[in-house]
Amino acid sequence: MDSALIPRGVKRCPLWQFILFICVVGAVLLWGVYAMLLCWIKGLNQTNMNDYYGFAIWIWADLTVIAVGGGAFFSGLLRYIFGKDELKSIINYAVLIGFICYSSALLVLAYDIGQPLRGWFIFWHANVHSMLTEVAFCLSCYFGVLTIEFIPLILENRQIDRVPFFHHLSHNMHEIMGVFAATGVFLSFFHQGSLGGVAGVLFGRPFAYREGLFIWPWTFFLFTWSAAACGPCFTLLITKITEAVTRKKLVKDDAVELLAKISGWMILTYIIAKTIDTWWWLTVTAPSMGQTLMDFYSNNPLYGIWFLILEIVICGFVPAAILITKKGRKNSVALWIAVILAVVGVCINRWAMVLQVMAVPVMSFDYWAMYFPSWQEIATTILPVAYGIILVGLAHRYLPVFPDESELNPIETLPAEEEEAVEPSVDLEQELKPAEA
Amino acid sequence: MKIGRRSFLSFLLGGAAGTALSPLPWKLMDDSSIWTQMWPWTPVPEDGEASYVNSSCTLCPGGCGITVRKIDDRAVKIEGMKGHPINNGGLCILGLSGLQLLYGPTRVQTPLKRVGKRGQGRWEKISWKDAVSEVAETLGDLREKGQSHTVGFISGSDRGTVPRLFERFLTVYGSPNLIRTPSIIDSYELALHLMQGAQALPGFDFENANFILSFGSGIVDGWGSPVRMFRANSVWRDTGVKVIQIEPRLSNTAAKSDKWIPINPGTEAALALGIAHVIISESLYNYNFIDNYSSGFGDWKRFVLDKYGPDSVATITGIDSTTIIALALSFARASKPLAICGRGQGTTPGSLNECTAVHALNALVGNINKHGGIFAVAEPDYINWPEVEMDAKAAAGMQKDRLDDAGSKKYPFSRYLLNRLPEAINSGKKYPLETLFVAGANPLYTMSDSKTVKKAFDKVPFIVSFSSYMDETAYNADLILPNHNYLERYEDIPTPAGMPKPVIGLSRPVVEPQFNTKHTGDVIILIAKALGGSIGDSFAWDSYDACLKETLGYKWQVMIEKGFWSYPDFVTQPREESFDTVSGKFEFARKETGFMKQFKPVRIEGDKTNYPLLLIPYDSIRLANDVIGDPPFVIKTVDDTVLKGTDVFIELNPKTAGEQGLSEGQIAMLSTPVGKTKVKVHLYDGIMPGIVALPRGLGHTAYDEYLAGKGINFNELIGPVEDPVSGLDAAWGIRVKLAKA
Amino acid sequence: MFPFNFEWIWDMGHVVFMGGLWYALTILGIGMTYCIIKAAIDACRGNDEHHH
Amino acid sequence: MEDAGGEGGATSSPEINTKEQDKGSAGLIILFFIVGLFASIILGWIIFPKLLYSKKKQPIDFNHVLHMAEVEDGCESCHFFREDGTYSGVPKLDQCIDCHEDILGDSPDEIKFFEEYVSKGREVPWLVYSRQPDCVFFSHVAHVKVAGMDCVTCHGHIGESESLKIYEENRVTGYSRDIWGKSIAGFKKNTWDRMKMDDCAECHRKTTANIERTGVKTPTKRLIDHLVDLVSPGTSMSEKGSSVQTERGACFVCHK
Amino acid sequence: MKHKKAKKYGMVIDLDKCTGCGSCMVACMAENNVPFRKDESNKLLSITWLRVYKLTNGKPFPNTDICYLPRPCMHCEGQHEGHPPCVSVCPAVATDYNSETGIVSQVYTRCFGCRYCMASCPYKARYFNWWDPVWPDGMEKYLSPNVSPRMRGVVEKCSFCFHRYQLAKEKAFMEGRRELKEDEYQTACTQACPAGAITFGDLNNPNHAVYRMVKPDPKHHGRPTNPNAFRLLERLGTNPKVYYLSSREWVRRAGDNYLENEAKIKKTVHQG
Repeated sequence: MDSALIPRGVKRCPLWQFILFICVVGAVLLWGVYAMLLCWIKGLNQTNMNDYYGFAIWIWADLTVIAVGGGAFFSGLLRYIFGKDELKSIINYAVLIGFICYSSALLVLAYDIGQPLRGWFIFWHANVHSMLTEVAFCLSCYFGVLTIEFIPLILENRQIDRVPFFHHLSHNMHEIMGVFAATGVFLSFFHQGSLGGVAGVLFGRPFAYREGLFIWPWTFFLFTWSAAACGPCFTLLITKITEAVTRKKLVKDDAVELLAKISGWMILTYIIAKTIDTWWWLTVTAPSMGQTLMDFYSNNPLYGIWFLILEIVICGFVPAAILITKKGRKNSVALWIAVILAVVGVCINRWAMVLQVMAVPVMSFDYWAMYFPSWQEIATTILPVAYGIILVGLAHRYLPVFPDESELNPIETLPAEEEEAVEPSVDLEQELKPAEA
Repeated sequence: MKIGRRSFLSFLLGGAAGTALSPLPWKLMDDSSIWTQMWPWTPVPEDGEASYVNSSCTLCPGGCGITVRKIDDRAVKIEGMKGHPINNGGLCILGLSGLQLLYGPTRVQTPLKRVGKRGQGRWEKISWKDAVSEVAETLGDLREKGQSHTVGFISGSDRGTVPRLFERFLTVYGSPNLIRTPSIIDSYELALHLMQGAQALPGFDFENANFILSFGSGIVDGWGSPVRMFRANSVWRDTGVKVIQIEPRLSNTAAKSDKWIPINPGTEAALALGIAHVIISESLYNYNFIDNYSSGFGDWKRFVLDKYGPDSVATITGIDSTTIIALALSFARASKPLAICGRGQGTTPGSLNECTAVHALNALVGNINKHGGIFAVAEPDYINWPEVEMDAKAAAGMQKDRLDDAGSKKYPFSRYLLNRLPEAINSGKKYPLETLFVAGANPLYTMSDSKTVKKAFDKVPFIVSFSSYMDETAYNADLILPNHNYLERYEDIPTPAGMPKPVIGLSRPVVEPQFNTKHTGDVIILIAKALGGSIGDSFAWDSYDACLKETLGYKWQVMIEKGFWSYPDFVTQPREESFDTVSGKFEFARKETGFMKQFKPVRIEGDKTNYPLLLIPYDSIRLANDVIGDPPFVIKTVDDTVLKGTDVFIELNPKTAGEQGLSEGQIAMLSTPVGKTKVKVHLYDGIMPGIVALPRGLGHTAYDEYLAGKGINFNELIGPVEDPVSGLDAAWGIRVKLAKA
Repeated sequence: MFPFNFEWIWDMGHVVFMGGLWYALTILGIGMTYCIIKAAIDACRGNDEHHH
Repeated sequence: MEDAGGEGGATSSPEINTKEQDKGSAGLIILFFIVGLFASIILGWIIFPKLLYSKKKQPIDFNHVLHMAEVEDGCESCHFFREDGTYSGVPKLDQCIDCHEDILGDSPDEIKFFEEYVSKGREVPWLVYSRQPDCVFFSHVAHVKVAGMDCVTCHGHIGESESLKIYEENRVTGYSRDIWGKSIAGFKKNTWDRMKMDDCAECHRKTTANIERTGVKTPTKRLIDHLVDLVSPGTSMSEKGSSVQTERGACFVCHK
Repeated sequence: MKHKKAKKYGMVIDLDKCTGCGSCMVACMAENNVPFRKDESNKLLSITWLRVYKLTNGKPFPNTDICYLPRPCMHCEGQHEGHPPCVSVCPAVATDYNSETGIVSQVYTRCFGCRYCMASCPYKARYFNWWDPVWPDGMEKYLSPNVSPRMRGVVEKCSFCFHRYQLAKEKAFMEGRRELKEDEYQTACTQACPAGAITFGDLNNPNHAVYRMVKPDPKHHGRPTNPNAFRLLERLGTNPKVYYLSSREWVRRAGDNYLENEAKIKKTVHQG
């Protein structure tokens, strides 16, 4: 039915299936929306946050999606600035994922604040000394960049593309995409970093505090680095999942290969830096404030020393080791494990830098604060995921997200598969020839 | 069609562009944020002219001076009165939150008559006229039937004009049953009566004493006049006065003291006598006083020497003998030592033997009626009203002996024995109680063994409450005649407990009465007038205010200006004249009391086998446990190791908890011979093993949603234990058992 | 955010931070305007020689 | 299916003439764009302000000129300072009663004032044009007594008015239009045309007398300030204010 | 107008005198229109600008000892004048440091509730309005017009009763004075404390009691030179303006974090 909108030369599931799928995910989305409205109308008392736990799962989700969304700017950097053309095959998807991540991040921020109607104060009354201000500005600007990078893809929809203006617009945008990408990289570097700064500058919180360079604590650079390192892994992970779901090969191996290899080295370097940072913090910074390793990792149900080991060794060195070796990259199981570990690793890092910071007591007579999110918090945190899945679904169905898909999966018309989904798309092809030419 | 679609699209684009260029979105964005800054449902306090009114706080007998800040006609803040002899600027947590009582939801806003069953909380609003006439009729009928003596009156105090009006009323009406709510003051009055023959209040010269030996008195937990005690404590810190605190639990007072000596609960008297033993045997006592101003010392000396040697006392109290001796020596050697008693806030009288033993200690070192010692402070008699004309009925009524047996052959020395009233009513041996008035008291909450008390009250056909607030007693009354709140009325506040010099405070209206309430003094006058005859004649005043003004005479003006009246020319009478006993001396052991009977310890309820542990209450200044319950602000300050949600915590030594298999935060079933309840466990090293401590002041069933239903009322778990001599409630705790729940 | 905002101070922090920000925004702005205008012109000229 | 057919029909319509169509439609498209543009501009600039503010009449009219003639020391005769330095603002009823214990003259407002308020002892619910939101702490004494400012500077020539103007209330925020100012664009001719934070700031910036300054001024700084003043007048801080964040007057000076 | 020496208002709390009675907490709530709810037993949701902590020496019976420690906002001076942990992190300049009085302000109508300042405060002195403030019918009558009630969704904290400073100033101006006397500006908790344990004044003024009590060392951001005086978490370099006095070593030690077997309290100023 909607075949006219579906890209040429690719096969898509029948519409009813697609609609069914959208409905299922949509239901989850609505649940999240309901929770979101509760938080807006009734206030943040709907959450399990408290005066000790002012930052909680939302901020974590925020930092995380931005970290994993880092894949967009990094692959953008490689593709448009370093001219790695192999990535052509995956760059669109990277951008799409980035777009989803960043729009989600902005949404989360919108319900995380106590006075949403005053949200714009952060821009208008900006305090440039606050890391959060830097985050807000760069975040929203870079979201603009992603939108710009995403638009051409939309314009390439078969129907839209037929409008000359849009056709040319997308063409022109492709032409100067390098400039946009460069700007994006610039902005990303700062907001990824400032997200790290958010925790690093808290000199009242020995667990989070780090020395640094000029106004930037080391976490500033570590965050950018880790985003650049693990972001691509997330892109790969999502690609792999999409391939699994659609039961098709969508991206050329050399693209995956390259991305995996690069992020492998990034992760390795990152995790080494992280280790050094941790070591310095535990032997110099914290002791100068009268605290030691076990003050941060004991007498509480959750945050054991295992938390640190999991982050650095299992989710740091292990994936790095896999990805930098050709064997590891070639072995699809190993690759799966590696990207998953890498993504988990960055998630844990963000968790530690936000939630554990809140949990650790500073005053000697204070106590550990434990917290478990309320269903409203969980629902609103799942909301972006549902939204993302829907957007991916739509994009994949109607936009040429994977330029090499048709090449990788040539449509052989077997009588068994003579179905309406294919039928029209075939004869439409004939009709549309002139326009294509 | 395509054109239409595209054109429409561009129309929208144009619209968007134009809107962006107009103030609409930007102004709305700004205004919406301003709207959040002035949400109509967030109150905006009206500004106006600021003024200050001096008055006195009557929420407890402390008698602090307060200065109330007003904006136009609203009271916005209560502060301590600077330069006031008692509190000089400081104020306690309860006094500071008084405005929440004034404007709070617990106020009874108009006379209420019960409809439906008692305690059902269904009321009908009635006019003051009807209310007064209803009371007058009931009283009239009883009086006609010659049952005037079946009218009882429970009052929070028997001093000052208002309580004196009650007394006067009952006298002319013809009932002996005016009962004051009990406290440590009863025991002290009795001790002073027996040993010094004085009808007086104890006055402690804390500011000038230099060694304080406290037998469990919560000096900074609300004992006596709380703010005065806080100030005294700070003075001691500055001047290095030694404070020794003797009690089984590390209370705030113990923590502030120089030495905390844990003791087996209920053995304080023994320790006092043990100390006396050492002082005597070391002959460190004050010869001058003992030889010239005391009698019966010989007998007492023998009694102490052969019964209370350090070692035997050590076994009783659990304090090793060396400590006892050291304590005795330092006490005796101090130039101005002072021993005090009355556990916690002194809300229960305790057994007479403690009081006498401790008082004997003070006598031993000769600091009776002496600088830095303890004084017998006689009530300043500024209330001189014309004698009442009692008619036959009144006289007949007054002849009947009291329901509580105070002053009877059995308890000749006691004046009021409220703790005996429930039993008297329930047994019905004497005569029934037909009508009960309650003013300035909340017996249904404050009396121990709540179940029995409730049972007794149910037997009383007609209960009238004068409470300003919907407290437990008011809630179970038949008629509520709400008094003005303390910030809406005039009232004289006689010398607060423990003050060495008499002071009269004046409580005055700070704001107009907020509701349709009436001053209880006025109500009494109205009822009297309604009854007419000799009763009416005895209440010639047109109003209470008139009565008070007339009573205070020339003092009135000064009190209006300063807020209080202190006797500048007051001199403590020389010791020789101050003993009004038969011998004219201080009597260590008086025959009438059955020789040494007053030193015999009292056993408490429960047997060791079924109830292995001891339950004791503890008082906190953050938990008002008398007439007034905690206002929202005060309950807000209660720690989460005392109250969590609606669960109250018991304090338990980790060792004991271990034996009982209980851990922090665990729910346990606590049961005593009197009652049982669920509690949470809080492990506290600062409490003796084998002891369970539970806070007083929780477990209200009335008042507002901020207080009601939180924790449990200690009085539901303990019953009164009669002191053999005084008949007062001597219970200091009760045996208890814990079980996992 | 702008020099006329109450919070604005002419100091390094503001000049550098806001400078960088406005710089980025300008690039994006110019870039997009260029694309749109050029697209409009191309559309009118109706030349679609290029392929992608 | 048929829907698809429709689609197909639409999409598959011969491609040849699309260009002409585009050309023909182009003009129309631009026209529509302009229409939309102007419609919304008119809506935003003319209709919206009318909708935003509700107009309210004062309970009774008041003639300042008349009263000014009666009193000795101008505004402060009625709008006086209390002993504790606080400002009394709009007079309370009993203040008026000092003179108006019975009807003076026969103006309908006077009669209404007497019958509605004086005799009933009810306060007049004046609508205060210059009432600031609750979060604002404004010290009249600091401005009038210390800085010696003139009422007119902020309140305009209300003292010379013979009757009270209509009170306009912002329907969203619920406060007087005089705070934002008559001009929806926020332009102002006179110092009293607007009473927003920026207006306080503007004046405070001009007069250094208001806050004790800290920090010394170097020649280079002076130069920079000068340049800055050329670029955007009034935004430079000639000297640092007590606020560490803004280098202006600290927030608590005006906020509570 | 003549250049005037900046003030540095601070507080000294004598823990030997403090009895933990809670008067300061209530005086503060009453003075500052702090709301309350049906159940305030969850202290992580309970707004108490000034909270009294109960410290214990952790020793078993009978050597147990407890001490109460009232904790208002510390109004930190920060590692360098005017940079407390919370101020620079606020993205919208809703909280600020006043270099004239040394007071850290919080503007509720500017705050949009991101709670970053709460995360930055090691003393947990900042509180969030999770709920709309609601007073039972009629009780809003006692609200003070000098402190504006906070709306839901913003952060609030102790202001050293700054409105009292404002009112005192107005009175002084009316009397033609510019300077305030020591007793003209006192916080509500100071005034109410029945034990007289709290002292408030200008730490820059040698004539003020607070100065005499702690002898602040200007070379080290006012670190106390009185051996019995200490500040909470001295080592973080937050440089609070609230000082504590205690004659008990264990209490002083509880005021900061120390490494095991770090015998004597050595005061290291943390370099940021």
